[in-house]
Amino acid sequence: MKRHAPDLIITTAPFLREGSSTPELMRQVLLATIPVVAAGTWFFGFGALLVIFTATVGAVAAEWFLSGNRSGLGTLADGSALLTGILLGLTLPPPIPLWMAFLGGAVAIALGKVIWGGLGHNIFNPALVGRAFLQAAFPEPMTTWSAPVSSWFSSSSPYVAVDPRTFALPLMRVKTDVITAATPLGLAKFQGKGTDLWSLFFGNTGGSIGETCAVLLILCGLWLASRRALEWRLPVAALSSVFVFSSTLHLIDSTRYPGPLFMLLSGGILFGSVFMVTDPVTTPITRTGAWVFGAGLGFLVVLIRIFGGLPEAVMFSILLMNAVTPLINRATQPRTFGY
Amino acid sequence: MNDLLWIFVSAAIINNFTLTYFLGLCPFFGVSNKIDTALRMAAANIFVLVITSFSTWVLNTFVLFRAEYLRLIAFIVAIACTVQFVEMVIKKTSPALFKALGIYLPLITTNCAMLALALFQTTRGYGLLQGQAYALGAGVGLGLALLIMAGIRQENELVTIPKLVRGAAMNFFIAGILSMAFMGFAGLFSSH
Amino acid sequence: MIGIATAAAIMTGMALLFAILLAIAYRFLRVEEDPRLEIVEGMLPGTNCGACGNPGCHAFAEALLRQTAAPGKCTVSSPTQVDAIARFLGVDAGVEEKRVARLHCGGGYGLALRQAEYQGYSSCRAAVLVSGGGGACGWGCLGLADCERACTFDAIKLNDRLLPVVDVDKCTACGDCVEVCPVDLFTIEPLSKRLIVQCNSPLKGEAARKVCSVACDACGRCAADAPDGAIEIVNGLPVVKVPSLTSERATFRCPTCAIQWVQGNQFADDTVAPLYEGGSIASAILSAHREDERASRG
Amino acid sequence: MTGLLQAIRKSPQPTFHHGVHPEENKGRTNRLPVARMPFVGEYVLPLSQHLGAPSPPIVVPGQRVERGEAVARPGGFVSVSLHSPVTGTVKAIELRPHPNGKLMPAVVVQADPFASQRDQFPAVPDPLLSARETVLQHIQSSGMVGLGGAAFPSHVKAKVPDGKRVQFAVLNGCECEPYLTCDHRVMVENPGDVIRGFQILLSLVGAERGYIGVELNKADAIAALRAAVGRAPLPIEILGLEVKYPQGAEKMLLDAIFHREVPSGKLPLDLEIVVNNVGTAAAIAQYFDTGKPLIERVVTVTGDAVSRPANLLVPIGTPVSAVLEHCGLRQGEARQVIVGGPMMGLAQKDLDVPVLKGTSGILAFTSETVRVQAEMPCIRCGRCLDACPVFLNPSRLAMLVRTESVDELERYHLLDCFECASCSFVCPSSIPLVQLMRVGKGLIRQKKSSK
Amino acid sequence: MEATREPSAQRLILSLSISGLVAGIVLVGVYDVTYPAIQKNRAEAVKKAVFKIYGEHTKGFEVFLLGSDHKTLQAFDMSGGALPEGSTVFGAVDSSGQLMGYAVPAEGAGFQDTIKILYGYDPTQKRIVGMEVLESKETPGLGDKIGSDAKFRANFTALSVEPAIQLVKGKKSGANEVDAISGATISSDAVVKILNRSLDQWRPILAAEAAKKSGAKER
Amino acid sequence: MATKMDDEEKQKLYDEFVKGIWRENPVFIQVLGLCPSLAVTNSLMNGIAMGAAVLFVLVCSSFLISLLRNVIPKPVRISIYIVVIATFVTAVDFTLAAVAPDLHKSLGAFIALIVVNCLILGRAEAFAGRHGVKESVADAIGMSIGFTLALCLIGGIREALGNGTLLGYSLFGPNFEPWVIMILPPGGFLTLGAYLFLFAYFKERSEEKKQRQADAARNLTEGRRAA
Ligand SMILES: Cc1cc2nc3c(=O)[nH]c(=O)nc-3n(C[C@H](O)[C@H](O)[C@H](O)COP(=O)(O)O)c2cc1C
Ligand SMILES: Cc1cc2nc3c(=O)[nH]c(=O)nc-3n(C[C@H](O)[C@H](O)[C@H](O)COP(=O)(O)O)c2cc1C
Ligand SMILES: Cc1cc2nc3c(=O)[nH]c(=O)nc-3n(C[C@H](O)[C@H](O)[C@H](O)COP(=O)(O)O)c2cc1C
Ligand SMILES: Cc1cc2nc3c(=O)[nH]c(=O)nc-3n(C[C@H](O)[C@H](O)[C@H](O)CO)c2cc1C
Ligand code: SF4
Ligand code: SF4
Ligand code: SF4
Ligand code: SF4
Ligand code: FES
Repeated sequence: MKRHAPDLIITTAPFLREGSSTPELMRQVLLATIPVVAAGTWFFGFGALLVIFTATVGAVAAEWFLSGNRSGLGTLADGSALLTGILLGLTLPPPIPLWMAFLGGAVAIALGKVIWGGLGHNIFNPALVGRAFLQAAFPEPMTTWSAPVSSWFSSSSPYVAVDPRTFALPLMRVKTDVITAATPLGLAKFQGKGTDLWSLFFGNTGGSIGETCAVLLILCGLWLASRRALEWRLPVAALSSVFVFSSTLHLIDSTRYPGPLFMLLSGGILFGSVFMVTDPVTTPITRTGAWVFGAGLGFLVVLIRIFGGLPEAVMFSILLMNAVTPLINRATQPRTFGY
Repeated sequence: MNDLLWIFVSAAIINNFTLTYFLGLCPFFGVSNKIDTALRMAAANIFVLVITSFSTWVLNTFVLFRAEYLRLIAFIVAIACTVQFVEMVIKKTSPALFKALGIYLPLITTNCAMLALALFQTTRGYGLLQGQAYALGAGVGLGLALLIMAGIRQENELVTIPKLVRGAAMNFFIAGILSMAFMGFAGLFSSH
Repeated sequence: MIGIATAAAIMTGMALLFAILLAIAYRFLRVEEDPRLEIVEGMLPGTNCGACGNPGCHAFAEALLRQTAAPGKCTVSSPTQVDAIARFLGVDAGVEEKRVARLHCGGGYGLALRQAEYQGYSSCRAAVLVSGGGGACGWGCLGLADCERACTFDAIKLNDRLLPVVDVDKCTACGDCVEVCPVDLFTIEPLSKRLIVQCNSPLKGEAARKVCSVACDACGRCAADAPDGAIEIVNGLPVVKVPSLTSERATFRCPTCAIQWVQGNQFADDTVAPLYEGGSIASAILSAHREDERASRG
Repeated sequence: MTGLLQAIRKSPQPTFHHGVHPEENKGRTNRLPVARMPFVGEYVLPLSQHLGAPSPPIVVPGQRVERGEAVARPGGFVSVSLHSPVTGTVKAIELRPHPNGKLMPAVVVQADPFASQRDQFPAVPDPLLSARETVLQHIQSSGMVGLGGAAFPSHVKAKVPDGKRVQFAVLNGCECEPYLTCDHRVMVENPGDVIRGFQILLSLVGAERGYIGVELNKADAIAALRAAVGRAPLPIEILGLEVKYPQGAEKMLLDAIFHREVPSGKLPLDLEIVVNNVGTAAAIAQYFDTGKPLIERVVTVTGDAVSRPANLLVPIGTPVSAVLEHCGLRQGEARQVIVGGPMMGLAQKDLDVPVLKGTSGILAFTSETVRVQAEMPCIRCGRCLDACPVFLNPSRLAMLVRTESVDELERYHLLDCFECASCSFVCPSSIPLVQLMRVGKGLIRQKKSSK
Repeated sequence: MEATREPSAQRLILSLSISGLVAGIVLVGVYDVTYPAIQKNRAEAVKKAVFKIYGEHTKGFEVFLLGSDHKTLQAFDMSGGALPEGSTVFGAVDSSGQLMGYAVPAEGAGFQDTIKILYGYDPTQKRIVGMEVLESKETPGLGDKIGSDAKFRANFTALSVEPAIQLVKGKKSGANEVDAISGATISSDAVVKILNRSLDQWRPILAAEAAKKSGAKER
Repeated sequence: MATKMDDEEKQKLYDEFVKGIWRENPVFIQVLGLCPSLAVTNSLMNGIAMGAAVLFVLVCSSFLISLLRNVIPKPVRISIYIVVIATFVTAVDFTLAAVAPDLHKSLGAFIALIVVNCLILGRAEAFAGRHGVKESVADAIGMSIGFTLALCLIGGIREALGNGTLLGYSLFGPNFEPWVIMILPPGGFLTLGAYLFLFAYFKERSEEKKQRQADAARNLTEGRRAA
């Protein structure tokens, strides 16, 4: 019987596997970003697409050069670097200089992922590390927003026209007096002005490229959940927590504190909940942990948005919760059977 | 009361002693490799900070009001002295507590955070209560940073960090990212 | 000059207070510790390898001070370092004969029969759990380098046949490899012991040879050729009873080269006839293993 | 949406928490009646086929043995006899490959091609009328072990230690492993034997009530058992359980039936329950009916590399290669041969290994089914935590094993892992988690012994 | 090893006391030498700020201490060169020795940390006439514009404090309104809050003081 | 004979001096005295000033401590070191406030905090307290130069990127977009981390090169032997 023996493969059980693989997961999330990219382009013009593309190139280039495996596609094959780049691009303001987008992508991968040892090892969400770096480095460009393109064909701001700031030379800025817009949260915080919920719902407001269209984000999230590509507890916990904390404040004083619907539909909370809170690597592994993470996130978002200096808090809150995720994981170990 | 709260929150998170003031970094990097150690160090820190705040306030108010130029030397001696005294007392009265916290006390004596606390509370003219709030905030902030750092470092031990950044470089990168994250707290409660 | 007076008063007062406190502390709460301990520990290599039989260098230093151990027990320190410690403590160095780890398997790639391809966690301890690894011999080296990784002194490198070669200069006889090998292939032997049986399989005769071309088939020729009683066949394997044999005669008639006269490193000169031409494949596999390992361990 | 719905919906059938739903793949064999495997030339009987002390041989090479004659005696209390499955001569007692990958001592019996291979065996007393001790002794000398996989000597389980009592007995008819259908066929074809065997066990342990847990994908088995139970004197209940792996693991089964957890490090006996496999019960009944010791068992042979899958009654000691050949192994196409089920079985490198008392299946797969995926880093997705029926954190345990943090491993309860492989099954990064668990257990053992 | 010999307690106490004594004496020496320069620097810093607020006509400044009744000001003699401790305001004096207005230090929480400012206040017109940032840790390029941004500073050249100072974004319409720096609304807001809070304390005092002065002149 | 002794001693002093500059650089290698290294280095000037202050304090205190090391009783040595150091620090503090008030303001409390800088107390305890005056001073100078060097490297990068200037001179022209993060706290951590990474990288590169050369040499000799 030894005739065919050397062909045999020996491995440990199990000899069956459930379908999905990690690269496949990444592919599904990538698919889910496509409509969001499209919407961003629709609202903010061709320049927005350029920004996303450049951020992605930055991330992919950094991954390829730094990850130490440059044979073939190397670690790009799993698609996570591509995803990081796109997600970073989607959280940037539309008129940001391209060189900053590129730098952000590179920092996201270098500081957010490669130094930790690559996929799966990082504690902080790489895309948000990149964004936080940009925000701290270039606070002004990172808080300068453009208004949504009013019409594709109008002569004043057609969607093919790109904001001159976008093409600033590397390390430089373009000094022009351009029209800027405020985000709904900025308007609420600093000028006490509201934005109507329908605009928020359909995304016809100022803001980061990918965050404005609430309805699309909700649909993408539901699709991902139905494909079991994300852990539904995390976004549900985060959103409910924002709801609970903001309603409580709203009930206390509705003139000072905005209502929960506004809090949920404005800013990056929906985008973050669908695409970032769900990053498996940087969020708790335990199910109880997922609830704790979401609750903490919502608390921080409401705290900083309402009592903090900044109008928006999603990025910082996610990073802060990422930081305590190892502690959450430890504290929420499930009770072992039979103990 | 509001004032005390702001002093506390400011010292604990907005102007975190470790992550935005760069105080007590040596022990911060030194003992943040295990959650357990970090917790104890944090407890010892809070304890000593509160005592330091008190003793230097007493010193400043009743002894040094006429001799500003002796502040530094007097504070440092006072800190060293109180810490040593506390250490002795703990050692004598509760060996268990000493084992849990005492071994960190010498580390704390020569920690910038203690002296900085004493100096800051003096230059800011904090009264006794404000000083205590400040010390408590600073201690909580140091403890928070230590605990988070320890959690992350202990997690990192389970995976392979690239050789070139393993060790000190990685710790600085982590601290850098944490420091970026803590920037989110800027301005908290300042306009309310 | 009121300033000077105040300053002097305050400073002296504080210093006094401090000094008194310290004096009290010094009197009542001092912990006795032999000051030599720190010095001796500083002179030790600090690798905490345990080769000396103590749980780490600190414990060894304590043992040295108690004089329950001789400095020479530390096999990591160079002779001059050992000497320095001995002189410092005023004791005999007690240098022991150098011992090294020896491998009892010669069935590397191309020599021992491989029945199946193992896939999974690249580690001997893991592979042995899967049908005992892909090799036909249940006692042989699995070639997945657990020992190489375990050796803190970088003394082990797998060769082209995926067999671990112990660098006798670097090996400190710490025994980590002995402990880690799931098929117990290493023993610690005096360097002067030259006759090494490079097989661990109790199979005899045809059964043994079918599995591995360099297996000991327990034919008994080595025992017959060695001085009386120096080698004995126990459980299908020769046991060298007299470690200090000076003649390599016992190896001459071994049909499978399973017993070897080793000087320096094992497998240093390719005394084992390459029965299969597997060198290049082996190195390909080796590099694949290394890749895997790098991928999984970074 | 399915994931969401699943989480929200509370399952109506009794079951345990967590676990996985592998594809069943039972369709090719679950309607095939048990057939007899023809005799072959040589039988290999490893002396260690059960948990416990190996059985010392009582024959010498060259000695003639009858079918059903003992060739080895129990090596202690936790040990059983071993019988020759054929009439023939003892060829040798030597090291032979064992399905666990090692070479182990075995009695090799050369079958006598001209012998009659008797069907009559020495008579045994009626178990319901004899003294408990006698019955137990007979069970031991019949070579009876659990046929559910672990091959634990049955008489040991049936002997309730002094000071303990047993309230319930459970028969395990889950057969949650995909592909396997041997228990299924036994329940369908010999429900009477199962019930009678169970009655013997119930009276031996003094239980007041019996339960048979069967997964709902075996409706015909449930029906057959229900029909057979009507005539039984002690109360026996047949329970349909949700189809989920590893329902058959006894701790999970007890959780499903009684909603009680067996404490860590304890046995079902500590809950005053004993669990046996349905096949074991049937074999006990058959032994007391005919006097035939445990010399053959039902084995499912399937997988895409065999052209004639079957449920075979195989004499113990038959080489796996012969069984596969009988079932039409696609020579040259088989890339993986597994003894046992696809979740817990062992891959074989040498097909001359024998069928053992605990062998419930032989699977042969071609490269189409054997997908060896490259391992990726753990992305901490938590699916393994959701799968693990004992609520461990396999992801963390795997990392701890790789870094050899033995103390932490114990703190995270590695020793409670029973290697069901649910975690590896779901891991999207193809991490060999169970294997790492086993390595980790080795590390703990090593550390304990070096202490 | 010699170190194991135990030094006597007296020696410990003695050596520490001596070192303390020596240190004290040395420090007094250093202090005496540097004291005048340091005080001069402090006064210089105040002077510079006052100059910036009141322009080139400024000649010098006077120092007033809040009296123990918390209601009246007392002139402080600066001939010693040192600024006093306690609540102070400064008076800007022109070349004719005429008091041009007050310069009031104030502080409060900013975006990052405490912001310290000095503002010029004219009690008769109830107007702020200038504002200088003495110390802040606001973000360079954003929050620190409160000290450097000309447009923002221009808000304070003639800012009415009645009924209170108001922060607006974009269009400044009222005399009591301050236009926020875009990108640094928080810091701008902080300055306004600090001013309002400080004015609450000082307005009555300075108004009374001014009334006293003008009354004295008229009389 | 005598000159030989001198030479040897000079060599030893020289060794004590250089080691602190690179081989045992307090910041990059020993990772000590971090607080000021990060807190004040948002400009090159601050780095230089801090370095100078540390130089003064470290040299003076090392001198005094090594001079008195046999007189100081062991149990109170740390306290006395602190008193000595604190005296010098206060002196520097006041002098700076008198001479360069702006610099004094931008260094803030960190001048005072030199007292508890782990580097200084560490040197006092580990070196000056156990060595002669000459060695201690050589060591102190070397260490503080190493410290200053590190502060300048960090401060230089942070000022250049964070402000577009070096010692106040514009580097990139008026349209430069400053990287504000560099002068904010995270920039300090990240810059030091990046330096440590770069050093590790170059060290590994040079080691690899050495290894390759050694291998090549070995192959050469072996080839010869074979031929
Ligand atoms: C997922 C996500 C997270 C974000 N997190 C933050 C954040 O933490 N802080 C922030 O200022 N902006 C964040 N943004 C951008 C904001 O949502 C928002 O557009 C901007 O902050 C508006 O506030 P501003 O007035 O600073 O200018 C985030 C965007 C997304 C999509
Ligand atoms: C993961 C796992 C799955 C198991 N599945 C079954 C099963 O499907 N049927 C079964 O009878 N025993 C199964 N067992 C074995 C049982 O736990 C238990 O040992 C057995 O039912 C006892 O009966 P026995 O001694 O008669 O074999 C399984 C064990 C494990 C660990
Ligand atoms: C790194 C960073 C630093 C900031 N620094 C300041 C600051 O010093 N002062 C301030 O008022 N806001 C600061 N901000 C807050 C934002 O710029 C915020 O969007 C702004 O206060 C809102 O003003 P706007 O509505 O005019 O844009 C900072 C934000 C970031 C991300
Ligand atoms: C559901 C899901 C969400 C993800 N979200 C992010 C993200 O927010 N940011 C990011 O950099 N990568 C994201 N990734 C990709 C990947 O997990 C990430 O690059 C790792 O953190 C890198 O180790 C996501 C992946 C999945 C499957
Ligand atoms: S000697 Fe042992 S540990 Fe080393 S490679 Fe061989 S099997 Fe593995
Ligand atoms: S691990 Fe083995 S080879 Fe390495 S030093 Fe220890 S005994 Fe020698
Ligand atoms: S193999 Fe162990 S860890 Fe994995 S699911 Fe089963 S019991 Fe849990
Ligand atoms: S299933 Fe795999 S990838 Fe997911 S957490 Fe578990 S080990 Fe990691
Ligand atoms: S310099 Fe070391 S703790 Fe601050």
